[in-house]
Amino acid sequence: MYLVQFLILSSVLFCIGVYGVLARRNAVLVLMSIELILNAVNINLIAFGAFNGAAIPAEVFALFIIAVAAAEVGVGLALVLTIYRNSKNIDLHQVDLLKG
Amino acid sequence: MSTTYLATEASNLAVEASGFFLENVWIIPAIMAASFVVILGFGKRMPRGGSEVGIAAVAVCFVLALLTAGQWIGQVNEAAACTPETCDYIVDEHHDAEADADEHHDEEGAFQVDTGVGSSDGESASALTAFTEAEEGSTAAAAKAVVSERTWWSNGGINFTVGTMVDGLTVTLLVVVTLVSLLVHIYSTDYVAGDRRFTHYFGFLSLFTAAMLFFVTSANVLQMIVGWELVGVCSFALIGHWWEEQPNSDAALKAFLTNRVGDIGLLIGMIVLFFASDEKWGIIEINAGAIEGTTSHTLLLIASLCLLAAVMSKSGQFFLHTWLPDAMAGPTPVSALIHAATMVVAGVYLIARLYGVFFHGLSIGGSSINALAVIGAVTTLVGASLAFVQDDIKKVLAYSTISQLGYMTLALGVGAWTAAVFHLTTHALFKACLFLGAGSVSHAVHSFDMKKDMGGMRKFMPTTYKTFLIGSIALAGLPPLAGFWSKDEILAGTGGWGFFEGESHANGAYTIMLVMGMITAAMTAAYMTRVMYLTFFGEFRGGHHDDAHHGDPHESGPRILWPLRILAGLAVVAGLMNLPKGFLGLPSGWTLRFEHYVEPLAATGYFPKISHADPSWSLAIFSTLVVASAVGVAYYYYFVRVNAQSPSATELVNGPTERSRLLKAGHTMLKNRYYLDHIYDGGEPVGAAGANAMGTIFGAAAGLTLGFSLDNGLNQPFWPSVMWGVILGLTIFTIVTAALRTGMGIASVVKQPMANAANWVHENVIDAAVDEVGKNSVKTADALYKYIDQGVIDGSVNAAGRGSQGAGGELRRWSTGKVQQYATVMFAGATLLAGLLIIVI
Amino acid sequence: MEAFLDDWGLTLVTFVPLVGALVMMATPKEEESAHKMIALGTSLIAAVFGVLLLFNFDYGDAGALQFVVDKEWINVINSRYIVALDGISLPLLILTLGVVPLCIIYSFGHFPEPHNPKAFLSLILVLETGMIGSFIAQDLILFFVFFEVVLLPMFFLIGVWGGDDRRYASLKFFLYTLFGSALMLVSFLALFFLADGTNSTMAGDVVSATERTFDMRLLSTGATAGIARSAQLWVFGGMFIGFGVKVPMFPFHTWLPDAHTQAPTVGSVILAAVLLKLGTYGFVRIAIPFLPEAAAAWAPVIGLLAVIGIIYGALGCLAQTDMKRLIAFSSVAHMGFVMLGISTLTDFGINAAIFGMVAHGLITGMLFFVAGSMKDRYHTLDMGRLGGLLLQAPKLGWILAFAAMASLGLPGLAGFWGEFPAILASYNPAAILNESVWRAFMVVAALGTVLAAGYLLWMVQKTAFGNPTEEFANDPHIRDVSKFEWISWSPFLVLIVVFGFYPNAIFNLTDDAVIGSLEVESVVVLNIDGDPIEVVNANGDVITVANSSGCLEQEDGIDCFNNNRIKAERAAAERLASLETASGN
Amino acid sequence: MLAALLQQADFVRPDIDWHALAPELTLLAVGALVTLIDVVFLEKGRKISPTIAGLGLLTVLIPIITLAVDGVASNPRQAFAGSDVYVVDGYSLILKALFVLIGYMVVLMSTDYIGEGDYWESEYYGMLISSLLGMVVMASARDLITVFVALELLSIPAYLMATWRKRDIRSNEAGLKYYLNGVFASALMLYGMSLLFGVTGSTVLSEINAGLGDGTASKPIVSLGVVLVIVGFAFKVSAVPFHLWAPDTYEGSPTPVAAFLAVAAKSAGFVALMNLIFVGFWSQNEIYGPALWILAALSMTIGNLTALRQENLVRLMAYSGVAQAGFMLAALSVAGESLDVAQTSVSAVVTYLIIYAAMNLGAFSVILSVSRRTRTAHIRSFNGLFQWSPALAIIMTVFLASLAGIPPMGGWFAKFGVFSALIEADVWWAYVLATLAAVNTVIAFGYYGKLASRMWFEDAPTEFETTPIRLPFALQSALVITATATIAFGVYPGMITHFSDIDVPGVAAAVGG
Repeated sequence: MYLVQFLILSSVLFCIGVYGVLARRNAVLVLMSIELILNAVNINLIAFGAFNGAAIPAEVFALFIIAVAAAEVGVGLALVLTIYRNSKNIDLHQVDLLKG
Repeated sequence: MSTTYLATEASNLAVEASGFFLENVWIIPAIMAASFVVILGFGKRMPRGGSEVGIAAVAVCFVLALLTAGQWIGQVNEAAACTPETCDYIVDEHHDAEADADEHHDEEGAFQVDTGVGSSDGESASALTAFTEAEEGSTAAAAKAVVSERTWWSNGGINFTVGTMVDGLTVTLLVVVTLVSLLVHIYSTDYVAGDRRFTHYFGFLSLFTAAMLFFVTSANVLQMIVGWELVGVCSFALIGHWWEEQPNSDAALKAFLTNRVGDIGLLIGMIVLFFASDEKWGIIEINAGAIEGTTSHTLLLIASLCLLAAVMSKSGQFFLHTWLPDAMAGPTPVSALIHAATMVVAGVYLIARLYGVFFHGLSIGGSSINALAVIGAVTTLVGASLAFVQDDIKKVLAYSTISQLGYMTLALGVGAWTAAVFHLTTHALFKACLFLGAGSVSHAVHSFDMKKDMGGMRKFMPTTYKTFLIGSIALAGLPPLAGFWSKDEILAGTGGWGFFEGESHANGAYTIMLVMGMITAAMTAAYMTRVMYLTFFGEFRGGHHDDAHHGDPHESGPRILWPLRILAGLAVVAGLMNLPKGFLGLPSGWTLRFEHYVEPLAATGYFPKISHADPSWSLAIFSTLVVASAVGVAYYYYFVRVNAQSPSATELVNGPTERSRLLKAGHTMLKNRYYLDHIYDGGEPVGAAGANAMGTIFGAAAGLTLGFSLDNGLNQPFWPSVMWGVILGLTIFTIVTAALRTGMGIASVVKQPMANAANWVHENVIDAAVDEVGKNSVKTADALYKYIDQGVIDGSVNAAGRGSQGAGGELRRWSTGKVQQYATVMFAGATLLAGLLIIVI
Repeated sequence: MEAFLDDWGLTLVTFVPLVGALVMMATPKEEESAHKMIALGTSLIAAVFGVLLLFNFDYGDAGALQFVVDKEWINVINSRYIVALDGISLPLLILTLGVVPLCIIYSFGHFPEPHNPKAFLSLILVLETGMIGSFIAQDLILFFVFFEVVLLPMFFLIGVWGGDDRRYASLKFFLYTLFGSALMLVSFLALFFLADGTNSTMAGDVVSATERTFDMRLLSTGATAGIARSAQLWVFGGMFIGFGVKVPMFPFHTWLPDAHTQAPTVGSVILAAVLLKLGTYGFVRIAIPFLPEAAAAWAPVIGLLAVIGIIYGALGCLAQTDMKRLIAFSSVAHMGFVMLGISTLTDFGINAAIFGMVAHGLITGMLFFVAGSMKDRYHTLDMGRLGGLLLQAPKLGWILAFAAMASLGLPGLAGFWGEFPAILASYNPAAILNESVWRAFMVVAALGTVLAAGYLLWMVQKTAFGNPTEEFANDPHIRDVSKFEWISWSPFLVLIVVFGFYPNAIFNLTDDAVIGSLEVESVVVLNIDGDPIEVVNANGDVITVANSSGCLEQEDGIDCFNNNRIKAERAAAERLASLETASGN
Repeated sequence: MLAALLQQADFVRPDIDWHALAPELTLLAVGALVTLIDVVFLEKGRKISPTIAGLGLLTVLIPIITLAVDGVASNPRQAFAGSDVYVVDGYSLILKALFVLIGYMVVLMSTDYIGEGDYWESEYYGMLISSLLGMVVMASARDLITVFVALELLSIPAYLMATWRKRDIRSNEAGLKYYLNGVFASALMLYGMSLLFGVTGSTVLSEINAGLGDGTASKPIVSLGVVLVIVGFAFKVSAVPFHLWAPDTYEGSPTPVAAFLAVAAKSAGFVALMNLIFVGFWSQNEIYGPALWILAALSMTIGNLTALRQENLVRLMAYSGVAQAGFMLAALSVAGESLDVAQTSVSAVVTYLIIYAAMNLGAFSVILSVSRRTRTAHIRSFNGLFQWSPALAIIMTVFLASLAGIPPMGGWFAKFGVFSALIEADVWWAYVLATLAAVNTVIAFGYYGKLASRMWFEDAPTEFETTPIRLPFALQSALVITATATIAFGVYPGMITHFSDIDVPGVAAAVGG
C-alpha cells in the first residue's frame, strides 16, 4: 500500500465533489457533493496520519469533520426545505432574486 | 547699503547738497495723495465738488516745487563757487565707508548718500589736481543729488528703500508738472463744469499729479515702476472718463494695454539692471555701475533695449504709439496734462534719469546710429506726417505730440541730454497751451472737427486765437519763441552739421537724424499753419446743428483764458532759459543757465561724461529758413489758394490729395495711420492686446534668448535648449512666412499703385504673419479652453470618472445571482491563485 | 496673560470656532438670529485671540517658532500635538481669522438658497478650525488631519448652497483633493520611515526626538539628510501632487473653475482666500525645507508648470463668458506667479510667494465678493448681458474696478508685491538651478502680466462700463453696496492698499522664517569608525576640525559628542559635497 | 471503555487554565441562559431575552478585563498547559473584547427589529451568542482542528440568522447562498488543511510552521495547501474573487444580521488569517505574501468600482466592505517582510478592525433607522435626508466620511495604519499597492460622496412621509455609541492604539524570540 494511492482516491473524490457542487442544479445533490469533498478530506487525513505516524490527531480531526458535517447538512436541508416551502422548487438556478 | 557709486576718475569732485525742501520733497506727492483721498471721501459734499481741494493742493505743491527749485539753484551756485579749501568735496576712491554708510542708515531713515565726506583729507593733493583738470568751462564742483531714503520692504535679508532723489532734472519736472497741473485744474473747473462725475474727475487729477510727482522724485527704479504704472492707471481712468460710450472705454483699454506691453520691457529691464548692478535699485548706484564699467555691457544693452520698449509705449514712440491719438477720447484738459505735457514724457524722463545705462548700453558716444536715435527719428517723422491728415484738432495735436516726443528721444539718442530735457520743458508749456486752446475752441463749438465745425474762430475768440498762435509758432520753432531754442539745440546736438562745418564737439555724427529732424521741423510748421487756417481763418462752418441754445460761438471764460495766457507767455520766454553759449556775446552767467542747473556733472558719478555740441549760427539760420519756407508754402496753399477756390465761405475745397492719384494714395495711407491700428486691433481692445503681446513676445523672446545665450556662452543643457529652440523656431516661422509672402508679392507691388500696395502689405504680410501666430488671442484662448482644458485635461479627468462608472457597471454584472456561478468563480479563483503560486515558486 | 497665550493661545484660536459649531448644533434650527450671533461671536473671539497673538508675537525673532505647544497625541507613531507660529504662518493665520468673520457678516445679507443659516454657518466654523489648524500644525500627521478637515465642510458648502451644477462641482473638488492628499500621506509616511529624527540639529531641543518622527521641526533641520536621492525624489513627487492639486497647478486645475463657479459667494471667497493657500503653504513649509535636494530636482518642473499656468490661466480667462468663472481662471494664473516664486528656491522668491498668497487671498476674495453681490442683483453673471454697473451701482462698480486693478498687479496695491518680486526672483534662482531656464520663465511670466491686464480690464469694461442693457435698465433690485457688504468688504479694501504701500508689513514677518527654512544646517562629518572629524556648514565649508581626542570645539564649549548625537552619517557629508559641487558649477 | 481508549492513547488530561477560558465559558453560560429562558418562560420570555443577551455579553467583558489586568498582554497564557493549541495573549484578548462588543451592538440594533418582526427572539439571541462564541474561540485558536471547529461554530448559526425572516423568499435565498458558498469554502479549506497536515504531520500551528520551514516539504503541495486554507478565510472576509455571496446575502438577510456578517464575521475571518499567517505559515512568506497581495489589489479595486454602481444601500455597504477588506489584506500582504513590519501590520489590522466595526455598525444602524420609515434600502430613500431628518443625515455623514478615510473621523487612522505598514515594508510591490490604495480612496469617495450628496443636496422624495424619524432607545444608543466612537477614534487615535499596539501572536515563539 502506498500513500499516493489514497491521495489519488481522495483527489478523485474531491474532483467529483467539486463537479457536483458546481454543476448539479438540485440543491440536495449539491449537499451530497459537498459531503463527497469532506470525505475526500477525511481520507486524506487518515491516510496521512497512518503514514506519518500521527494517527491520533488525524483521526480526531476526521471525527470532528464528520460530526460538523452532519450538523451542516442538517442546517442545509432545513434551508432547502424552507426554500421549497416558499417557492415549491429546489432548482438552484431559479434562486436568483438577489443579484446585481 | 553700500554706496560706492562714485567714480574713481581723478576729476571726481562733488559737493554735498542739502536743504529742507530738497530733503523733504516727499511732501509734494504726499499732499496730492492726501488731496485725492479727501476729494474721494468728501468731495461730493463740498460746495465746488472737491475742485477747491485739488486746486489748493496743487497750488501749494507748485509753491513748494518753486522753493525746491530755488534751493537747488542755491546749491548749485554754492558748489560752483566752491574751491577745495572752502567747502566739503569728495575725491572718491573706492572708499571703504560702507560701515559708515550702514551706520548712517541705521541711525535715521533719511541720510546723505555721500558717505565719503571728510574721509579723504590725506588726498587733497590729488583733489587739487582734479579740481584744476575739471572740464573745460566749468570749474565748478558738481552738486550731488540729494537722496533721502527709508526702508520700504525687506526680502532675502536685503532692505529695499523708498525715498526721494532730487537734482536738477527732478526739480525741472517738479516745476513743470505742478505748473501745468495747476493751470489744468483751474481750466477744468470751467471746462468740465456740470459733468456728472465732476468730483471723480478732480480726484483722479489729484491722484495723477501725485503719481507723476512720485515718479519724478523716485530715488530708485522700483519706485519708478510704481509711479509709472500709477500714472498709467490714472490715464486709463481719465481717458475713459466718459465710459458710457464704448469707443471711450475701448480707447482707455487700448491705452492701458499697449502700455502694459511696454511694461514687460520695463519689468524685465529693471530686473536685469537690478542684478547687473549687484542687487541695487538706486538710480545713482545703477548709473554709477554702468559708468564705471563694473556692470556687464551685454546686460546693459539688454536692459536698455527692454527699457526702450517701455519708453516706446509710454512716450508714444513708433510703433507702439497708436494708443495716444485714441487717448484723445478723454477730456481735453486731461489730454493737455497727461497726454501732452507730463505723463507721456515719463519715458523720456526714464531715459534721462538712467542716462548712464543708455549712454553706455547703446554706445551713444562716438557713433552715428543707435536704437534710441533711430526710434526717435522715425517717430518724429511718422508723427508729423500723420498730423497732416487729421481733421480732428486734438488728433493733430496728438500726432504732433508723438512727433515732438520723438524729437526728445532722438535728442537723447544722439547724446544731447540737456537739449532733450529742455525741449521736454518747453514742449510741455506750448503743447499744453495748444491743447487747452483747442479745448477752448471746442468748448465753444462742441466739436473737434476742424473742417466741419470750425473756421474763422479768431473773430469769436480773440484771446484763444492769440494764445494758440503763439503756441503754434513756438511749436513750429520760429525764433525767438521757446520751441526754436530747444529744437535748435537738438539739431546741433546731432553733430550732423559737423559734416558741413567741421568739428562740432557733439557725441557722434548723427547726420541722418539731423536730416530727419529738419524735415520734421518743416512739416511741423506746415501742419500747424494748416490748423491755424482751418480753425481760425476763413468763415465759420459750424452752427449747422442748429441747436437753439448754442447760437454763435463765444469766447471762453476767465478760468479758461488765464491759463492760456500764462502758458502762452511762458512759451514766449521759456527759450531764454538756455541761450547758447556765447550768444550775442552774452556773459556765461546769462547763457546755458538751464544746462548749468539741470544737467548733472560727470563728477557726481551717476552721469556719463557727455560732450556738448557747439552752437552753430549757420545751422540755426538754415533751420529757421526751412521752417519759414514751410510756413510760407502752407500759407500760400491754404490762405491763398484754398481760400480763393472754396466754392462758398462755409465749404472747403477738396485738397490736393483728392486730385492727384499718387498723393491720394499717400493720403489714404496716412489716414489709415500706416495701418498700424489694424494690425493691433482684433476688432476689440483685447484683440489688440493679444496681437501686440504675440508680436512682442517673439521679438522680446528672441532678443532676450539671444542675449542670455550669449551671456552664458551658449552652453545650454538639453531641455532649456529645446525651449529656446521652440521660441526661436516660432520667431523664424514668423519671419519666414512674412518673407515668403513678401517675395511673392513683389511683382504686384511694382505694378500696383501705392495704396493697394500698402493695403496688400497690411493684409498679406504683417497681418498674416502676426495673426497666423496669434490672430486674435481670444480665439486662441477659446480654442485652448474648449479643446485643451475642457477637452483634454478636464476630459481625461471626467473620462476616468466615467471609466470607473463603466467598469462598475460591468463588474456589477458578475453578480448574476446564481449561487453556483459564485462557487465557480470562487473555485476558479482558488485554482488560478494556487496554480500561479505553484508554478512561480 | 502672556503665559496663558503661550500655552493656550494657538489651541484656542483653532478650536473656538469648533466649539461654536457644536453650540450651534445644539441650538434649535428656528433661532436664526441666535445662530448668526453665535457664528459671528465665535469667529470674532478667535479673531481676538489672533490679534492678541499678533501683539505678543516676537517680531525680532520671526524666524523662530513661537507659542509652541508640544503634547502627546498618538504615541505609537510618535505623532504629537505640536502647534506653533512663525513668520510664515502668522500672515496666513491672520488672513484666515480675518476672512472668516467678514464672510459671516457678508452672509447675513446674502443667504443663498436653501437658506438654513444653522448648517451654513456651522460648516463655515468647522472649516475655519481646519484652515487654522493647517497653518499652525508642526506635526505632519496633525497637519494632514487639519488639511483634510477642510474638505467636508467645503464639499457641503458647494453642494448644498451652490449653483445649478453643484453636485458635479463639489464631487470633483473633493475627489481631486482626496487623490492628492492620499499620495501626500504616502509621502509623509515614507518620510517617517526613512528619516532619522536624531540627525536633526534640533534633536537636542525637542522633547522627544525619536528616530522615526513626524515632527516638522526635526524634519526640516537635517533629519532627512540620510535619505537616498532617488527616494527623496519619489517622496517629493507625492507631496508635489498633493499640494499641487490644492494650489492648483496646471494640469491639476480643472476642479477650480467648477468649484468656484458653483460655490456660494462665501464659499468662493474662502476657497480663494484661504484654501488654495494650503497647497502653496505646503510647498513652503513642508516639501522644500524637508527635501531641499529633491526640491532642486523638481524645481524646473514646478517652474515650468507655473509659467504654463500663468499663460494658460490667462488665456482661459479670455475664453470665459461667465464673470465668476473668469475670476476663477485668474486664480490659476495668479497662483502660477506664487509657484514661480517658490520654484526659484530662493528666500527672495519664497517671500514673494507668501506675499502673493496673502495678496491673492485679499484681492481675489474681494473679486468674488463683488461677483457674488452682482449675482444677487442681476441673477446672472453672463458678461454678455451685463453692463453699466457703474451707472446703476457706482460704488459697487468702482470697487470692482479697484479690485481688478489690484488683481492685475498695479503697483501701490497688494497684488504687485506678489507678482513683481516673483518675476524678479526668477531672474536669479538658487545657485543649483539653471538660470537660463528661469530667465525664460521670467519673460513668459512678465508676458502674463499683460494678459492679466487684458482679461481683467475686459471684464470691467463688459460689466461696469457702458450703459445698462435693456434687460436690467430699470431693475429695482440693482441697488448699491449695502451695509453688510460695506462692513465685510472695507477691511479687504483697506488691506489691499496698506499692503500695497507698505509691503514690509508682510515681508518683514516672513523674511527671517523663510531664510531659516532654506538653510541647510551644519552637519557633523564622521569617519568610517563613526568618530566625528569635522563640522561642515551649508556652503560646504569646514567650520571645526576635531582635535586629537575626537572632540569638536564649538562656540558653546568643547563637545565630545556623546553617542546620542553622533548620528550623522557619511551620506550626509557626501550630500553636502555633492551640493557643493552642484553650486560650484 | 472510554477509560480503556484513553489509556491506549496514553492520554493525560492537561492542566486547564480556567481563568484563561473564563470568557468563553461565560459566553457559553449566557447562551445557555437565553435559551433556557425561552424554554422556561415561553412567550413571557420574549420581552426580556434581548436584555439578558445584552447584559450577558457585557458580563463577558469582566473575565476579559481580569485577564487584561492579569497581564496576558506581556505574558501569554496557555489554556492547556504545555500546549500551544489554545493561547490567550494580548492579541486574542483585544479581539475577544471586540467580538463581544460587536455582539452587544448587534443586540442593540436587533432588539426592535426582531421584536417587531414577529420572529423568534430567544433562538435568535442564542444563535447570535453561539456565533460569537465561535469567534471568541477563533481568537485563541492555534490549532487546525480548533480553527475548524471555531469556524463552523461561528458559521452555522450565521447561516440560520441570515435566513431568519423565513417567510421571505429573499431571506431564504440569502441564507442558502451564504450556506452553499460557505460550506464549499470550508470544504476547500479542509482539503488544504489535510494537505498541510500531510506534509507536517501536525495540526498545531506552531508545529506546522516548523514543519513547513525545514524545507523538506514538497513545495507545490505546501502552496496548494496554504492557498486553499487562505481561500477558506478569504471567503469569510469576502475578498475578491470570493466575495460574490456577500452582497446577495447582506441584501436578503435582516439588516442587523447583515451588519453582524459584515463586521463580526469579517473580523473573525481576519483573526483566523492572522493566526494562520503569524503562527502557522510564518515561514511561507513567498506563498501567502503574493497571494494576499493579489487578493488585496483585486478586493480594493473591484470592490470600489462595483460599489459605484449600486442602488441598494446594503449592497453598496457590502461592496464597500469588500474594498475595506482589501485594505486590511494589503497590510497583511507585506507582514512577512520582517518582524517590524509584521508588528506594524498586526497593529494596523487590529486598529482597522476596531474602527471598521464602529463605523460600519454605525452606517448599518442609520440604514436600519431610515428603512424603518421607508421600508426599503434603495439609495433614493436617502434623498434629502438632511432636510427631513438632519440628525440622521449628519451622523450618516460622519460614518461615510470615516469609511472614506477623511479626518477627523476614525477611518483615516485605519487607512493610515495600512499605508504605514506598506511603506515600512519598503519594497516596490508594497509601494505599488500603496499607490493603488491611494487611488482607491478616491474611487471610494465616488460612492460615499454620492450618497452624502444625495442626503444633502437632493430634495426629499415624495413616496413616504418625511417627518423626522423617531427611533427606539436601543437604536438611538447604538447610533450614539458608534458615532461617538468613530469621532473619538479619529480625533484621539491613542484610544485605540493603546489596545491595538500588541505583540505579533506566536511569532516570537515561532522565530525563537
